[in-house]
Amino acid sequence: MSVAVQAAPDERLVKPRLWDRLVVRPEIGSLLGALLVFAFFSIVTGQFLSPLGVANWLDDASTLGIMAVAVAMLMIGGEFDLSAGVMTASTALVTAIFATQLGVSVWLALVFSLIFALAVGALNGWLVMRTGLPSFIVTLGTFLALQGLNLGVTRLITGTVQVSGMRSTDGYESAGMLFASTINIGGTEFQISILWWILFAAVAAWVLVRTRFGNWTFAVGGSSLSSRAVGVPVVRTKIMLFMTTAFAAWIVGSINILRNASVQANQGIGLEFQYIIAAVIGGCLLTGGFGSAVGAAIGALIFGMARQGIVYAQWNSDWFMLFLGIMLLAAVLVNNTFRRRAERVRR
Amino acid sequence: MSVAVQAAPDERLVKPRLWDRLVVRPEIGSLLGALLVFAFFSIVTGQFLSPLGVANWLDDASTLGIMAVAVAMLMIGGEFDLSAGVMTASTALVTAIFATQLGVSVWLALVFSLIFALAVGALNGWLVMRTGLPSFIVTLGTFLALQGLNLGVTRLITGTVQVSGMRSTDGYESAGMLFASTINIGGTEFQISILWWILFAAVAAWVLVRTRFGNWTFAVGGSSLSSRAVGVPVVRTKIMLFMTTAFAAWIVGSINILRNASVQANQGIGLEFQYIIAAVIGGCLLTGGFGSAVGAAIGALIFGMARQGIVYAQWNSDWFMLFLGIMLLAAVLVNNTFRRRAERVRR
Amino acid sequence: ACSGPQGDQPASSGTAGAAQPPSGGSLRVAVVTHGSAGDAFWNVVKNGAEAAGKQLGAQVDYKSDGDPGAQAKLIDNAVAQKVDGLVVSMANPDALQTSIENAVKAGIPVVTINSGEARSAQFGAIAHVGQSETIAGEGAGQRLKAAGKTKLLCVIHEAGNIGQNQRCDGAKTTFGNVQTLQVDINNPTDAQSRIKGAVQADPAVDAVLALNSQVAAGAVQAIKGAGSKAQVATFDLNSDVVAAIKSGDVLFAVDQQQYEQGYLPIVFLKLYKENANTVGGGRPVLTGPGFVDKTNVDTIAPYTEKGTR
Amino acid sequence: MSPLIEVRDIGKTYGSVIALADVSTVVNAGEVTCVLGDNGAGKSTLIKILAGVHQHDHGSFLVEGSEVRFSSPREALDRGIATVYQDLAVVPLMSVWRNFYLGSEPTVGWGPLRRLDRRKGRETTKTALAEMGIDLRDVEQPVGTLSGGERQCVAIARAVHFGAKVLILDEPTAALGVKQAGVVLRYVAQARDRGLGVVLITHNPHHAYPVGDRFLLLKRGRSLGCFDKGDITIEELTRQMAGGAELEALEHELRAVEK
Amino acid sequence: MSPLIEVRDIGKTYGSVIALADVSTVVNAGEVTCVLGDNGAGKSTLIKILAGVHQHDHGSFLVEGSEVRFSSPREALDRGIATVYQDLAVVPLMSVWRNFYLGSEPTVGWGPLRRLDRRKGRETTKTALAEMGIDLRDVEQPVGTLSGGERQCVAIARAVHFGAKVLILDEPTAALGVKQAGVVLRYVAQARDRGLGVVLITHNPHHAYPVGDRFLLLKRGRSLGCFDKGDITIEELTRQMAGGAELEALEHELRAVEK
Ligand SMILES: Nc1ncnc2c1ncn2[C@@H]1O[C@H](COP(=O)(O)OP(=O)(O)OP(=O)(O)O)[C@@H](O)[C@H]1O
Ligand SMILES: Nc1ncnc2c1ncn2[C@@H]1O[C@H](COP(=O)(O)OP(=O)(O)OP(=O)(O)O)[C@@H](O)[C@H]1O
Ligand SMILES: [Mg+2]
Ligand SMILES: [Mg+2]
Repeated sequence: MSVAVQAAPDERLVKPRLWDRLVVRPEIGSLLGALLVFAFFSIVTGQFLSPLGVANWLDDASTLGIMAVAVAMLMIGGEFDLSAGVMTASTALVTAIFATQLGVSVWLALVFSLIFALAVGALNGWLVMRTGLPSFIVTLGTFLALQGLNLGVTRLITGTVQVSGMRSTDGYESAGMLFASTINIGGTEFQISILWWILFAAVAAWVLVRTRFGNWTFAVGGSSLSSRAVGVPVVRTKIMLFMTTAFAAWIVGSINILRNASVQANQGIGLEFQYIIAAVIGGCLLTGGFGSAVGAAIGALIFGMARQGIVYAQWNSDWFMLFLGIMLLAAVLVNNTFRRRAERVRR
Repeated sequence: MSVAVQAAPDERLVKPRLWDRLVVRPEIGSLLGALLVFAFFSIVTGQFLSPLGVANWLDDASTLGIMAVAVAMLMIGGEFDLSAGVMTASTALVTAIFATQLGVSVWLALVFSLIFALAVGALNGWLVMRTGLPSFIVTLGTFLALQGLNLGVTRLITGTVQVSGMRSTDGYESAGMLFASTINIGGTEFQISILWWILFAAVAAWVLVRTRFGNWTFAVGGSSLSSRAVGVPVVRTKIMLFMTTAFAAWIVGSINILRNASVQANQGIGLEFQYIIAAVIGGCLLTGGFGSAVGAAIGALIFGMARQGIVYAQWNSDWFMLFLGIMLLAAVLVNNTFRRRAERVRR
Repeated sequence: ACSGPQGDQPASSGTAGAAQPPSGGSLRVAVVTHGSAGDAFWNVVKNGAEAAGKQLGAQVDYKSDGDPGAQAKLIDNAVAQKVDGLVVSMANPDALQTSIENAVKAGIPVVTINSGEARSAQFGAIAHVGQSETIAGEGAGQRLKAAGKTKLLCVIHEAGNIGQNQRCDGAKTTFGNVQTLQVDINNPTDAQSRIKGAVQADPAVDAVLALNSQVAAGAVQAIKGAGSKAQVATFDLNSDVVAAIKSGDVLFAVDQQQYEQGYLPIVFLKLYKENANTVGGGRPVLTGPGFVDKTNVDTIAPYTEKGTR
Repeated sequence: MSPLIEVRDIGKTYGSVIALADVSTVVNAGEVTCVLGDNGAGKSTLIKILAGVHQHDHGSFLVEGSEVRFSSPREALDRGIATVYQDLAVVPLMSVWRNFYLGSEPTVGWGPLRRLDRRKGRETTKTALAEMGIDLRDVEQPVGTLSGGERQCVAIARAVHFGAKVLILDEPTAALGVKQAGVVLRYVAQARDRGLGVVLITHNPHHAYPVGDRFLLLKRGRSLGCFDKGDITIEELTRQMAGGAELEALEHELRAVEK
Repeated sequence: MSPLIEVRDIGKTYGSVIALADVSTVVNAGEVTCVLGDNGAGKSTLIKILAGVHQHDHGSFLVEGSEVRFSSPREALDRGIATVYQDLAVVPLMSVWRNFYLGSEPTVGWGPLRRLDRRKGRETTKTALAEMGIDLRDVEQPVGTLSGGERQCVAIARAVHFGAKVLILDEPTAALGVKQAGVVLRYVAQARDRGLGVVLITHNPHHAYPVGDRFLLLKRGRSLGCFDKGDITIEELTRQMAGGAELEALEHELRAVEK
């Protein structure tokens, strides 16, 4: 039977080209955008391509990228998480408060903050599914609440707006190896966060495309009613996605606290939109059901390269945002024609 | 023929109740939320209900409300405008720079900034329609670009990051009458911005529900492909909506500059999300095609009451955001059951 | 409808009950600043005001918003609450003019703090406590110049914040060769990377002026990472900066002693209310700038921990 | 007199997919042109070109003798071409009567006070649907809450109401009950008798044959020919629609079904 | 032996709309139960209750003799009830084979390395669709780019593939060509012969009568009765479906159409 199916080339197809196959991949646009930005800054600045320069913009892209990948997964699943930005500060604060104020070992503190993060993520997901409210509103609530808690609790415990003194805590060195060490490649120190970013993006890409959970993610984002009708566990899938985002926030929070050894209570505010932006640049649809983890990682890379490239180019920093805006628009316009193709099937 | 249609009550209907009719209106939820917040602060604080208190929170809600209504219209039309927040600063800056630095009369400066605003709005709309990119990305570009321009141009022209000295310009008094005067009602000064807010919301509500343009707005947001197929001028409608948002930003910018007599280059950043939030609280769907202008105005009212109410209640400002988050979630949860009803038909 | 008699004693019945001090006549003071929530500098101001409140039996209510319009609304709000005294930071005097004048008209004594000393008396404030950001910046510039530096990178962590711009501008007037860099305080990785990139791109930079202690910590690491010889100076303190000063990574920290900017106005308002005293005679009361460097860091370190320096 | 619509060797590709190639047909006033063919044969693609939703890549498309290339459905509507799309083109969240009038809203008043004539909108909608045998409880209810057939009727009633010269119907009877399907066929006949040109797509030869004057047969994007009613019998039509030679097998199967 | 599915006096309201009231029927193994009725009669509402998409407000619903109340379609699927919905329940942006297997994905590997068996997914999908006469160019193309009938076939092929005890089909032949409709009816007959219970909704009495064993007639949400095949002729069925007394007028109209 299946022999008959493997027919000769279909006469209804223009000859299949590699180009056409590539072009429907959601991340192709962002890849071209990234190449554009890369080429541009490699030419106009001297240090951008130096090992130190590369390490620098990779580092900047890495923490953004880890979050962008998680947020992209959530967005493919049809939801937003506005609390993702502050969560990176909240997890860092929980770790820091446990380690410096209550004197537990850093490792134990990390476990506590992980539990905290997963709980908040599950709460977000549960509230969204339970109340039927848009996740934009629900996570806005948790965003504001966490922001208040970060400041309130920090001031209550320390009297200042930051928690510092991690360096003298128990287990700082060993935990730091995992989250904040650097790797020497050819004389240049690369942050380990870059590895985390690559790892996270690779796992996410694999999960999205190759596993059942990934299939469900696309489905619940594409049409949650249809998915439910064919037996996809919609509630469980979405809650898991929220928890994934929280987990990513924990990784980033841990990287930040162990690297900087201190954390300020208002950290992370506003970053949630950078995550969403990186994901959208990477080819995710805001309406859900379409996108890619690799694309989001590349979106973060564009962001990081543009941000640092402008510094290397020594353009007047008053106009920083103007350059960034133009850079982003240019990068995104490159993939315009490609994106169009995918959009045609949107309803 | 039409006599036969006016049949006796349909046996397939449970007896029609006023309640059921009310409940499908998008703004009903936010109205209940507003009543809740109002009742809460009236009870826990003394000054919330005093004339001065009312004038205060109405004022806070008014500028937010004007923008929220415009953003809600845009959102019903299926698009976002992230540049709405900075636009309020940009228009104020244009007015201020023309009036204080180039010495033209305030009225003329206002005309220039209006032209500027409409041009940016049209550009946003044109780019979105032309490139087919999501408006989230395109207006993010203009958001960053305007942010950079605001800072760069201001520093270039004035050497500082603010433009001041409006009070000594030509026509300040008369223009101020229109945008920044106060109205004495029973001994309390109410800002004229409150009138603008009510007026703007009323006109928007009328346009949305009663006119052809309003019908098109709902249609392009609900399904832009279907609308196009039945002959709705999708491109024109969306560009007009972007221009409406820019126009609202001009009103708010004018109110701000004439009231404060100075403007800071980083003003307005981040407010775009407050507008979106107020619109969503007011019953707009993020996915477009559903919502109400009155709801958005009420959403802004909830925001204003909660924000100032917390100050009246003299709760510790460290926890401000926590209270605000809980307040918003509570207000939105009240309308949960009602919202559900409208959501059932979402696809 | 009553705007005549100063609403002193009858100040709304129910609310002030909580913190009633034994000494009778309670004082309710609203402190409205332009610092953003969670800003380290303004946190110390807040601690100062609250400490004074506790010691003097006054009820202090601290609120802040970086947007001048929103700050004006907070002042209006305080007027509506008929507080007994108002403390306002005036980064943007024009925008606050109407609101402050309304407060004065309503019979509320106003003390201005931090910046805006030139307009303070004009608006009817009874005193000004502060140290303009420009002067603080000038001091920092002078010191760096004295340390033999030739090119300075001034790191602004909130673009468009007028106070931070004044600091950098101040440094420019005394130092000369100053370049500014914008970073995002909420994103420490990005801030650090940008500083690193900036010193890499311009090896001539031999001094970095941070305007916040956390940015300073990031700057120290960035400079180490970039292998640059530049040295860091900063505004404000935290334990990391204290340690860095001890180890020589940070040259000095400008200390505006902003604790006093929170503390003193409460005292002044108390005196004004109970004894009709005013302070300064129309001139500002200056709180700084002080400098913390290797010589005095040990004395000051413990106070940093408490959040009062 | 030149035909209302004529297409010559028209073709359309979606990316690498050739959906339509070298198809020609005419639509005359007072005649019904039926487009028949298997699933995926390109029928909807053809009518989307006629309706201005897509543009053709090859060939030429003439309306009343002059070559056109509609850049939007609005232009087609303005030439009097009204369409019922297979996916209906309704906005689920909008009320029934607003969908009915979408794009051609009735207004009253003047200048800035020009507003929708809601009364007229509601009443006309209710009447038009009642005539099709759909007795709606409430024309204010969102189209998304209607049953599949009710939705289809809204789209058909709209096209019939606004169709001036040409009426295009893409599988209008697919979701309809026996009664409603009868009403739609009657509409088609009425429109034809009023002098409109009609393009009808259907999978039911028993619906197509009685009303059709010309039959365009498509298969895998290509034309199998365009027949006048006189040139083809209903049996031949059915045979062609089911794919010619394969009919034997199919008939066998269908017989098997009936045990 | 108790029937596979039995509903007794079942009812459902959407807000103030009574969509279904007092309907009873049974589905036995090896039998086809046809649900017939006008547009908006409540047919889809009934099958949505059977499939677990909605819950009933009145009456009782028994599966194999025990009363149930499915809180999600997953539960119905786990009891072997597979459904083709009228709106198809496909995810337009996902590829054909992923839609085919959605909710029941084949996996290989073990533990954290368990992953989709993409090869098997693609091949089975291609084969299943080819058997229905749909020869897809590419099972990786998004379902949203398929023609209406192709989409319908994906949904039907899926249900047939996963239906274990009961197969519910809501207007499966609506968008289908002659050939494909024949194949679907053959599937229905095959499923019945394999001992499955089938619920079939259609507007075409010529599709319903040959395969049906029992006919449930709905009108405006209420039951007009449930007839065994022996108790009703195809003419009577057609008359009932078209609304009884109104048939005279309709026949007249239909005749008028044919001129
Ligand atoms: N979500 C809903 N909200 C309100 N009313 C609804 C909803 N869904 C269906 N209805 C109404 O319930 C009635 C029955 O709908 P149903 O879809 O069951 O009809 P049907 O028999 O399947 O019709 P068709 O043959 O046209 O598919 C219809 O009149 C419809 O308007
Ligand atoms: N947007 C698109 N992108 C890619 N391919 C498409 C697109 N739209 C349609 N096609 C393909 O073009 C072919 C013709 O589609 P069309 O919708 O015209 O078929 P049809 O004859 O209307 O079929 P049906 O009877 O099932 O409605 C189909 O094989 C379909 O897969
Ligand atoms: Mg079709
Ligand atoms: Mg149905």
